[in-house]
Amino acid sequence: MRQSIIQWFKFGSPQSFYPLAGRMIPWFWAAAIAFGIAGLWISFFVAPTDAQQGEGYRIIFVHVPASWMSMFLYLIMAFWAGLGLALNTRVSGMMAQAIAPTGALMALLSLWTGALWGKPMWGAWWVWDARLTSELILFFLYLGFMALQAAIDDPRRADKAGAILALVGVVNIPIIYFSVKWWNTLHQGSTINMNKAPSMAHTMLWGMLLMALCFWMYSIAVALTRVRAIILERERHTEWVKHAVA
Amino acid sequence: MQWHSIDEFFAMGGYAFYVWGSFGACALLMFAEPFLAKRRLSEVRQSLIRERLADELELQQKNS
Amino acid sequence: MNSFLATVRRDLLLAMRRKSEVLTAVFFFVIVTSLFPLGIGPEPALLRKIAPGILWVAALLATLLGLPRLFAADHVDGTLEQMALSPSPLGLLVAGKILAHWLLCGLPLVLLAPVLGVQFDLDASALGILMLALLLGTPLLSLIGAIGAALTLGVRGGGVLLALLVLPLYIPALIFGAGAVEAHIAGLGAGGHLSLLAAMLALAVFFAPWATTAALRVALE
Amino acid sequence: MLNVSDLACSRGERRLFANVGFSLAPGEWLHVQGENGAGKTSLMRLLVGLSPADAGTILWRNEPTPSAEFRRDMIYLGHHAAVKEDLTPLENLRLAAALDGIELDEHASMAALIRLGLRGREELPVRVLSAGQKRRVLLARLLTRPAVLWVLDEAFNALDVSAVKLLGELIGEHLAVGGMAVLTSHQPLPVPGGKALML
Repeated sequence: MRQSIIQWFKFGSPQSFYPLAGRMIPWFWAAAIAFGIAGLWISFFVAPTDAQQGEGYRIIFVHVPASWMSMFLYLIMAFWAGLGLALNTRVSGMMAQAIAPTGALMALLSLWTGALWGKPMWGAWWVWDARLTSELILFFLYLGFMALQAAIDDPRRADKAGAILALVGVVNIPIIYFSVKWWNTLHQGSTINMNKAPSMAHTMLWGMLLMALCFWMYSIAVALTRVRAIILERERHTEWVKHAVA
Repeated sequence: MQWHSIDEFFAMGGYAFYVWGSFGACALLMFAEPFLAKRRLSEVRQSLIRERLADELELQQKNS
Repeated sequence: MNSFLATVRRDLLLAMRRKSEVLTAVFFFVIVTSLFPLGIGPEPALLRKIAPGILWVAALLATLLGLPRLFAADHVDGTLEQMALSPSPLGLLVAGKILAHWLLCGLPLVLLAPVLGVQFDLDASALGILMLALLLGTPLLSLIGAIGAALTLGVRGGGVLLALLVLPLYIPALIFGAGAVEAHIAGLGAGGHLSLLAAMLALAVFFAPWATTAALRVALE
Repeated sequence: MLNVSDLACSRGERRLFANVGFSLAPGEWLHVQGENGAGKTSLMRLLVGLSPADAGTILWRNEPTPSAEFRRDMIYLGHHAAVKEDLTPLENLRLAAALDGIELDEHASMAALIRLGLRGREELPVRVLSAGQKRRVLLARLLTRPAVLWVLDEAFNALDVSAVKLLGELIGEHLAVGGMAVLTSHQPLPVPGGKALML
């Protein structure tokens, strides 16, 4: 038991995590590209034309994975942040910091593709739909996290402050989602309901899953690349970094 | 396969702007982001290598 | 508990010595809400429709205006440090400061709301619901805002950052607060909205002082 | 009573000090010396529990700090004035005690202010007082807050000759009844005895 904890902390140290991340990155890239090619093939050549939405529905193959990832990544970011706060491991805060920009990018892509999908289907770039609105708020939460970390000079303090904010956000995200949903149904502004879409064909589901896996692998690869940079930036005055870069 | 020609594929049944706008934005940003992350990493590395060089030069000058 | 009341008393006493700072938020609330009819037009039906939203957004921004000062003065002169080292639990002192902030920045808005609501042609029962919603909602704004204020303490560009951090978290309060009055006007009954506001307030009363305390300890490191 | 061992601290990437250790028994005091930037204030902040140490342990009555007992037994006066400019010295003293959960009557607070030479200034707002007088308002807390361990960071700064002598006497009296003190300063202190720690 004791041994395994020590082992765990070993990988929790930047010194051993840096080369480990370096070895893992190419594998995640390979997986991302493989899943991406398969997913794109299904998206464009296997999945049939939708009876109602024509070819326009194909946006779903990037829109849904981006939305999923934006939410997953927030949870993972908060998990690392909370771990850092609880156990005071150095890598945790760096991971949270490395994930945030990718999460924000996914939220942005989700909003962008959502707008491009909404225009031909609903006739508007933006509707105050519950999902769209909470995605927008999620995007703001990411920006807030990044801005707070950037504004604090001492990295250890920045990690802790960011962790508290991320955890407060985790508590708030469900509250925000349900409040926005209720607000939206009360207003009855948009008559379009995404749930009414025709039951999804198997091929579509496969396409979406493969694309989601591609986005997963991509996110991990990018976050690991960024965490390597962050490790070097923060630990640049330690002995091991000088040897690692040689 | 539902496409009969390349043109038809790119036309996307009249939704070309929306479909390619979405996929294009994803491709662009998901190409740019790793590129930026990579550059950040190599910038730190460069500066670390420069620092090492400076250390070595300082040492040489001291010895000579 | 004594130290909690002592903190409230201390902050109120300090505010009384500097009345202008307290009045700024209240004036802001009054002026912003009065500007809207001038910008939109005097049509009573339209004003009734937008009243809850405008009063709530103005209340939200007025609360935000006072937030940067919540801990800043104590941080600069070192009294916050003394509080962190005090034998009394910091969470209790922080809760006292938040209550004082609400008494100074939130309660005046609740009391002024009916007067301003009349400008928007709201009837007596709608004004009552508005007051009740603000009474439940403004403490929530102070509690959530305190977390943001503690996180941005002593940070570059703290004021703008504070708005960026806190405003997204204010959305549920805004939705249910303004929604309560709207639902009442529409004849749907405000009970559901008000009880949800109360539930969120209960959650925040337990959670927010704890998170604020943790953030303050980080800021003092 | 106070046992400190292997304490290490860094600011950003710079290592300030490492392997700092000392212990204090009732009636003893420690003089922390060092150049500007050597980490005297950082050591004080570690000691009282404001910032976490990189390594090392601090034990108070054989318990790791910061415990509730330590908070009750310890008073820390740092660089900051830690007084409210808009309040009078009397209000400052009484509110600070109230926040600490201590009952402080009129008599005790007046006596403390008079001992520190603030006679006739009890009812003036602190902002009209001089820097040295503000410092004296803060120092009055040493008399109104019952604490065993005094941690005073540069407490002798901005004090005139008579105030330096007075503070020296206060510390002497505190030590005589079994108190302890940790002081920082560049110059020799008007307190006899004491251990020295060079950073």
